[in-house]
Amino acid sequence: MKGLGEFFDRRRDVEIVIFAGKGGLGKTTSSSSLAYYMATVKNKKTLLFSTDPQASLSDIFERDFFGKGVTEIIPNLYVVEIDADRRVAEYQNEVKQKIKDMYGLDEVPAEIEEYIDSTSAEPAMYESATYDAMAELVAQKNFDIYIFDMPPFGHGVRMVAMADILSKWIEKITEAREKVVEYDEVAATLKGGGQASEDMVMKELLDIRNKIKNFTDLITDRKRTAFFMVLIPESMAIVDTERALKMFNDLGIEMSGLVVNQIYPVELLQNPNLSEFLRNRILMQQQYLKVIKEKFGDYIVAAVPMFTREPKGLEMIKIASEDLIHSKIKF
Amino acid sequence: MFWKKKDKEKEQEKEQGSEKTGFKKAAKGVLYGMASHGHVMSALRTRMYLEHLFMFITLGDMLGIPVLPPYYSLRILPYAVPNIKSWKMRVFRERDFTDAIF
Amino acid sequence: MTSLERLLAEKPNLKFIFTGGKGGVGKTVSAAAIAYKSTLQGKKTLLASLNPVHSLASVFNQDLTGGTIKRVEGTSHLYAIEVDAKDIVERYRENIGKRVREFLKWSDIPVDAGPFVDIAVTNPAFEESAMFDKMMDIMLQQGSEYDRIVFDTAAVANAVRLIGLSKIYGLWLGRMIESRKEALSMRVQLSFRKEKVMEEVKKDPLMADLISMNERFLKVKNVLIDSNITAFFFVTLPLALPIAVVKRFITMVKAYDIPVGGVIVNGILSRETVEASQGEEYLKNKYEEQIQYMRTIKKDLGDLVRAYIPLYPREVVGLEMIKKVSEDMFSYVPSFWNEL
Amino acid sequence: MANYPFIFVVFAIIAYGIAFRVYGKWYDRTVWKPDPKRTTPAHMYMDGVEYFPVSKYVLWGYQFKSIAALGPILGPFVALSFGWLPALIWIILGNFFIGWLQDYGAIMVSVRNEGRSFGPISYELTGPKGRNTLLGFLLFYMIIISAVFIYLVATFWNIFPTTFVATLGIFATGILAGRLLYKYRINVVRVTILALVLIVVSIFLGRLLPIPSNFLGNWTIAFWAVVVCGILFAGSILPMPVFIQPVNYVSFFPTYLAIILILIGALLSPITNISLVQASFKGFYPDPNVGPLWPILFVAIACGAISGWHSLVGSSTTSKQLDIETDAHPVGAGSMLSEGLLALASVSCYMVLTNDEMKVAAEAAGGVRNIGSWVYGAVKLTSAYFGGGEAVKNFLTTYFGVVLVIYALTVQALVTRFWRLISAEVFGQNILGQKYPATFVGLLIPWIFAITGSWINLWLYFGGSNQLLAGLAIMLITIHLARVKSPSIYTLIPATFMIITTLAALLWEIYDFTRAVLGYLGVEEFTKFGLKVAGPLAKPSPDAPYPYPTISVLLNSVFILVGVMLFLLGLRMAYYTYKAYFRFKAEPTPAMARESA
Repeated sequence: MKGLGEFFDRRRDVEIVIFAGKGGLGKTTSSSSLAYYMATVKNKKTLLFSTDPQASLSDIFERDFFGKGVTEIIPNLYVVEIDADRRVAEYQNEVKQKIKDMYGLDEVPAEIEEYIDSTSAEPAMYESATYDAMAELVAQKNFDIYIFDMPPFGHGVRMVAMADILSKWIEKITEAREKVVEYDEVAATLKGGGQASEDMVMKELLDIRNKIKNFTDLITDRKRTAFFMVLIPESMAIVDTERALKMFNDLGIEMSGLVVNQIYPVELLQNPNLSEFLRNRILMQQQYLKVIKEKFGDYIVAAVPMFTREPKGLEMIKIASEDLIHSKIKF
Repeated sequence: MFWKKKDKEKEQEKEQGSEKTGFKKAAKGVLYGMASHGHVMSALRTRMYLEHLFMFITLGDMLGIPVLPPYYSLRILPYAVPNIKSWKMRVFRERDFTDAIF
Repeated sequence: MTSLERLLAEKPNLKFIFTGGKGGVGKTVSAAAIAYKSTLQGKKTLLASLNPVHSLASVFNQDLTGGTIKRVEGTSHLYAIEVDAKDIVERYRENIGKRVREFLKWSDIPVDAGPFVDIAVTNPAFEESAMFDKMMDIMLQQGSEYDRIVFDTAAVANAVRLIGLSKIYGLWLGRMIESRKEALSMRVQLSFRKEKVMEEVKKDPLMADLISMNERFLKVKNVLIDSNITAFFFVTLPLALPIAVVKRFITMVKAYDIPVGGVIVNGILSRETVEASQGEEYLKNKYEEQIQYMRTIKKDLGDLVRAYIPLYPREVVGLEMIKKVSEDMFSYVPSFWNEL
Repeated sequence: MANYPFIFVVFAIIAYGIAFRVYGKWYDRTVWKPDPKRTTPAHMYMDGVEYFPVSKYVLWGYQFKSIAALGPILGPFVALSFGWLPALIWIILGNFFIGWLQDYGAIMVSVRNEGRSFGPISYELTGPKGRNTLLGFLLFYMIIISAVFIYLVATFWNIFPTTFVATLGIFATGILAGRLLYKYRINVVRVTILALVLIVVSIFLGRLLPIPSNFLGNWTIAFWAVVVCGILFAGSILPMPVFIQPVNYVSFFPTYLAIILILIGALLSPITNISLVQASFKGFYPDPNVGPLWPILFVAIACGAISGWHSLVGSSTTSKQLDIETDAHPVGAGSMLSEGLLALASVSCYMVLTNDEMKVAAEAAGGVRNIGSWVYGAVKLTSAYFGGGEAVKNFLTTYFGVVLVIYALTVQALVTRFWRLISAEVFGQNILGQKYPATFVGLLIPWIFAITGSWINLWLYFGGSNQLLAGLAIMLITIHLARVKSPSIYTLIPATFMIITTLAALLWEIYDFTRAVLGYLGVEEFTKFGLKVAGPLAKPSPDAPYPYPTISVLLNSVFILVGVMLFLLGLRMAYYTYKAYFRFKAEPTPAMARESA
């Protein structure tokens, strides 16, 4: 095991890093650590993006930037935590403003306004807004590397499923629109020349499609995207990881590597005074580490020890990143 | 045409502009009416149904049909605003088989 | 005795219990333990997982998959279900497909409408509201069958959405009903066969669906906000992030008028364990850190804390461990708690 | 001079001129009072798809194209039995007093009723039962039209051996043009020019590859009818833009050129010295197989004088696109009167043939009556001014032959599709209401009818139901007028005349089939009437027995049944219309109605 440092030395083309895993396994710590390393050691302009609506990044960096846009933490390290509710609200206002501008109205017709407002009641709006924010940021190409901290499993799978569905949706809808436009043109042709004027809806759709397509292409490109799963040496985590792995695979996303977190150093066992409690836990972990090795073998890129304290604040992240980048644990 | 007010205006202007050449216009009109009008209408009608389908899957919940419109439907909404009423009318008008002969 | 036990004793009618919290804090385990405890009190109990990715089967180490209610082996009357909303999604899909076909009755379009219908209904939101639908189903249908139903909701975001749906769903249904009403009145207005169309409109299956959904929803909502019947428990670890999440979560749930049952603190390292280890760095540091966080918990959540689950030397898997957790939840109080 | 087709045209122009300018203007002022300031549905409901204003020229062209089809061309041949004078009089007077009033009235009724088409209007004026009756009536009407057209096309392919390949060529051209226009969006003028070239090539190709008449003996027509059904099936199932529309488009050019050529031929007849050689009058009951002049003549000549189909066209699309109300008169009345002109030119095609020439035509048709005569007459009229060489005549024969085929096929493709839509309405979720089964049944029944070969009777059923529909349409117009308290007598009389005449004609046809069946079953006074069957069902020689007597008798019985159904449904609809008429007539003037008038 050589740690994530070695991985990124090998894979210099990677622009996007995604961390996924069940909750509470240290995804946020891992992504923060990697971002810190990329920004400070590798001197890459790094964006750390949390798609987890729990605002964990704010907690970990001990600074509130939830919903406050891209924030620079230290030189080269930027963090953003999307407040999806706010983003949906902004989006709705944009749409309203556009309607007002387009038709020179002072107010959006009540019926339309009501419709727009009520869309926030739709369950998928939230994820879509987050996804759109991700796609948008990547499309702007302001950073060298993007690190995404995915929400817990079910949610993470949904997030990726969303990407899949949204891109299918936009493909289909564009196709439907193409047919409409086609018949516009047919009617114009049949009328004897004259070109049908440009279809604004189509323009809008193509714009969306490009954005989504670029992003989907990027995150499914194995060269430019690294997809890590995080787990801990416990049976449930292993079962769930396997299950999630299958789901991600079904969605066309292949795992690049596995990060094993929260490992008690096996050396502790040599201490004759070790408490029964810890001994048991370490023995259990060792047992599951074996299983992990059997099941995932070459995928394992880093093994990170159990921290004696919850990693919080830049200092701790710096220390944690050492363990992630140069994995010292052997198993 | 749906979505396309400007087109229509242009057409009307064109028609008004050619008012002077009466006979030529009449002959052209008759020929167009005989040869192409039905054809063009059929294309427009096909377009209409395609558009119904399009609107249905993007803004179908406006008709009280629980198609949850994805996030991006809202981006299309501004363009649809002036036509929503006529769209609804067309969708809800009871059609008779005698409407569908041609 | 923990205050959880007192709470359950005070509220004999408490029928619906939900557990929520940040990912990995032990929601499923807590739910399972509460459910198990209920069976010991002679209550026929159903444990339902609403997770998009279920873990009941792995917690009990039994085959509980398949989306049907199964009895948990080794218990007298504990039943479990990993809820699957596929059939509801399928029904939505059929319903909408039918609408589209009806609506394109006279048309000759040069495309196959099928894939478009698929896309229109392939929306993650469908699955989410379908899951909510299923939850309502369980509450309404199994409510009379079981004395208690414990729902294991998904990680915090999902749970908020799911519970939040009670409000969102209501708004959404309200709007749908409004739109449908308008649509139907337009149909009547634009028809030439008024009587016939009026008849059809009266029998509109979509409207009937929406109305029955709304009725169901209102019933469920009334139950959901009744603190004698429903309680929502939050599980946390003595760590900064989960605590922050629980605090945020409580505010949200309160906004939806859902009664908060209390907080369960999981993964507590007992003073006794630390003392027995003769000052091992790991445990010592962890313990010190934990005391800090427990202080925060006591200060911020105080009376809301209803139960404590110790950190076990091994993972909680299998019925035996659940039994153990269940016992601890209703008896264990860390010795340092009162000193904080 | 009096003996040339020329006089037909001149007569028509004068008579129709008066109808349009004098009677029409007066009628307009008295009854409809069109107001250019009143908002038409085209403006009120403008959506750019169904409702949008179109110039009267375009609309005239569209309306004319939609109504002028096979009816005015083929109908008059039955009239041959009575001589040309009755036909001439009926086409002129019928159109003068009845025909255009219906077309114009249908558009106006629809315009004044929010652009609704006849289904909803019948519902509003005669109630749900009225509309349902109309629906049932149309269902049978469609079967009959289909049988007629399928039979015609099959027969034309058989009579004119060079037309089959030419037809295929033109259809292929249509589909190709459709691809070029729809898929590649090539300029319509270029595509049209290419299509015209390919059509000419198709006709030559048809001449190169003739398919011999009767190559399958008695089964030839049945075989060709299957081929026709195959094409129609495809036409009805495939999306309109793929098949029907582009084929219709390219077909327009040869078919309308044919009309122009015949009109020129008729006008030039004094110069080319082609005269009317058929008798002007042959008697009131010259042929027991055809029937008496009244009511038969009035249903035999369908579209030239009056046709129910037109009211469907006018109320379905034209009324939704009328720019101003005053356009309705030139569009509705104008196109109907023009069609009368076309019918008369067509009649002259039959009348210029000598009996010998008729015989040739009849023999080519395998002994069937003079169905192919029109082509021979058209060739005679036109080749006269084209130089008249054999090569020209041969080319023109294929040309006019294929024009007939295309007319029939393109209209029938629409009819088959329409049948499918009506089936969906009538049978709903039932299997018969579904796309493929409905189309299949809608072709199978007509196919069976078609191959029995009782062509005259089929045509008269068609004419009968078509004219009956016209009568009912005029009744609907009359009811509307009564409701809004406008003078209704000018349509009530023609409507009554048409309804009585057509019901009588249907009765005659029922009687005709009944006596055939009774005769076969041995009722003595009818034994001289043979069963009305042809092709494989016909007697191989006059003395031989019928090869499939049971089937033949059964089919004739089915024809009786169809006739009875048409009669009963027509009668029922007539009952509802008169009931509604008298109800509205008796009502005191309602304020609302006065306003909407």
